[in-house]
Amino acid sequence: MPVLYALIVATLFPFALGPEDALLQRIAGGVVLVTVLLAMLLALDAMFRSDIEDGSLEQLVLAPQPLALMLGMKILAHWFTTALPLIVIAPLLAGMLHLPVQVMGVLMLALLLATPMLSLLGAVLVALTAGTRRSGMLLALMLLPLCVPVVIFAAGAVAAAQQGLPWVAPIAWLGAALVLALVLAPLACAAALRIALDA
Amino acid sequence: MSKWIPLWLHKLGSPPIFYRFAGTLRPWFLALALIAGAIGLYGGLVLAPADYQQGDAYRIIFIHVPSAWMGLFIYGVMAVASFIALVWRIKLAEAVAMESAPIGAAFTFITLVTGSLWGKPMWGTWWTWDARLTSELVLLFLYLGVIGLYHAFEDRRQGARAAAFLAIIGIINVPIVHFSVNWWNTLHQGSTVRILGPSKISMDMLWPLLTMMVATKLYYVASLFGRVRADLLELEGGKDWVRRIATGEQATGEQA
Amino acid sequence: MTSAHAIPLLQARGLSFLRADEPVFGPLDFTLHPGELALVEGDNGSGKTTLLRQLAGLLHVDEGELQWRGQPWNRDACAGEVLFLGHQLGLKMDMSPRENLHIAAGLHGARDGRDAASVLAEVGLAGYEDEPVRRLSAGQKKRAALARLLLLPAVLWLLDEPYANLDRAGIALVNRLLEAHVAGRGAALVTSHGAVSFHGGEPKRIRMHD
Amino acid sequence: MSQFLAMGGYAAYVWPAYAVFFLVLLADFISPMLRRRRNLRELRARLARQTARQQRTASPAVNP
Repeated sequence: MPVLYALIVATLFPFALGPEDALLQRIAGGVVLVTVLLAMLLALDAMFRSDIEDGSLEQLVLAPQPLALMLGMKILAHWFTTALPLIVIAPLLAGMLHLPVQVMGVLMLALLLATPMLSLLGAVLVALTAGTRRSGMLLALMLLPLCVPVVIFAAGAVAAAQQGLPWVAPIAWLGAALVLALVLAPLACAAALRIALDA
Repeated sequence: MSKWIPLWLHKLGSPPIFYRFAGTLRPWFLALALIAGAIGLYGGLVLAPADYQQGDAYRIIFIHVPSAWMGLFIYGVMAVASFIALVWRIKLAEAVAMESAPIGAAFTFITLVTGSLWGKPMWGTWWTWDARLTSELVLLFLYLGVIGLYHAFEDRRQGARAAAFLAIIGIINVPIVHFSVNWWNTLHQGSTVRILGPSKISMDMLWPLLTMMVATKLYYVASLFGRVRADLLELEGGKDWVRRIATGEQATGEQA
Repeated sequence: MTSAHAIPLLQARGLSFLRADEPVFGPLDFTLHPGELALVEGDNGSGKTTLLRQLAGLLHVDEGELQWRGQPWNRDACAGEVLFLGHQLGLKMDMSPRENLHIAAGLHGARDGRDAASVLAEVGLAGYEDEPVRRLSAGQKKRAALARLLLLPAVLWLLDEPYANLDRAGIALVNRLLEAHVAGRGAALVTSHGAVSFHGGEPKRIRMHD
Repeated sequence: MSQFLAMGGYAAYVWPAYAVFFLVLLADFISPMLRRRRNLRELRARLARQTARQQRTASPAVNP
């Protein structure tokens, strides 16, 4: 479902901007990144929704296991089911927009580092909205400030590679941030969930 | 340390005590804010000379810079109050955090609009993706997220706690955003125009600016007190002291 | 029935819950020893579910005191010893009862000598072990959730309306489970509107309204 | 005075900026006062309803 959404969005860009190779080539990296981000946002809302509705989230919270660890596993599963398919079709999207083949590797690397960040950050916010009814728009509003740095560095790496500049620094920043998020986000997610469910 | 902080907070944090305390202080803060504001604006709009480069357009600085400073300052206050609210579950801290958010959002909004009105004659454009402007925009979104999350919950205290958590995440995010936007600007070689360059600011311009900064701070306290008072009446609707205020004010006539 | 001087499993003093400063219930005082069953009685909206969620640790304790085995209640002390069964059954609809039990046992551990197949047979779901829960009837879903009680090694059961959706045989099943649990020095708090025919001695009664 | 209002030709930018500043802060200051008034009015109405209910339940006992 997110894959289809990403495909549709990426297809619309050439129609809106004209099929001019040079222009598409210049924006391809950014378009693919933003498209992937939006597609992930679409699926984010559902991360805990069904677990709240059928009561299995309560059972998870009450289980005698570290909640952060279990939520970390849930986030990992969510990343596998939504982000990984998007990464798999990313070369296709980039190809449609004529991204140079040499840059493709950097794009994939940036996506591999940026999408788990988005899953982790998104999970914390989704946990915060667990006690509310509908949260789609609110989630987007809350996620935007948090994903600005991720988008900047991921797209920055691709842009730098495209201009023939060194692209390792932004990738390294992304990697460092990801390591930090891997440790902290599940803990924050557990705390947020307890607040939102009022435990 | 860990003992007396909650004790002291609990005492002043008692809603009826704070309600009276804020009620008596609020007019004073407002009066001082208006006086300082009048002095600052007189100094800024009348006494200070026109800038040799920017002419009179620079006079927007006297509201733009204090507002920008307040946007950040209030976010800091909100984050501290949020932390206290989450750790010690103090109702007043929740009210302070949640009622700070709209004021902070108002100042951030003012910053963006006045910055835009200043930028048009100076840069020739209403908006530029400059590091400071972009950070300010992100700050506005952070405020809106906090306000939105607070109102998304049916239970107000639960909403306050969730939004307080978001505020704390946000304050970690602010420097990261600023850093990344700076880096992004160097990468894309965007506009390097600076309104406030490293140039020295003359004394005639500096003192009105500082006075305005004091005025906005005083105004913040006055506005916050008013908001928290309204909030406490709402939160404590079932309590006796609120009922007494409700029935008492009917006799003496309504006054804010 | 039980020795009065033994440390109670659960003790509440002046326990109440406030929502927007309006009391939902309480103040309540009660004790629960191992081997005791307590019925929580009250009308709709009297806070029975809220009480159970609070005791499970899903809601915070603002006013009053709650002790677990003589110590102030905390989440880690009673984790794994409390089993909560609420209105929502906590079953994954796309999985079979067997898979659902495997998940629960993975999180909580299982009682010695019990496995998913045997407890499912005991609650009357023999032959439905591998059917997706989605395709079971409401009563069968309830039974699949009740199977958790048999499989997991919890001391205190918090059962919110365990009789809902069950037929006569199902109600008898719940009573049988409760009797066996209490006989094995377990304890349970049960909310219910209807009369309960319970043969393991007179249950305690906790009234939400006085 | 008119020279002051002209702001060296930048009046179209300076005065709107100040107008926004004052209008936004005015709205910010007035909204909690209105909210407080409304809440007190609602609370009074609720208290009045409560006493009315009590009188209604009390009256049949006096006058059976």
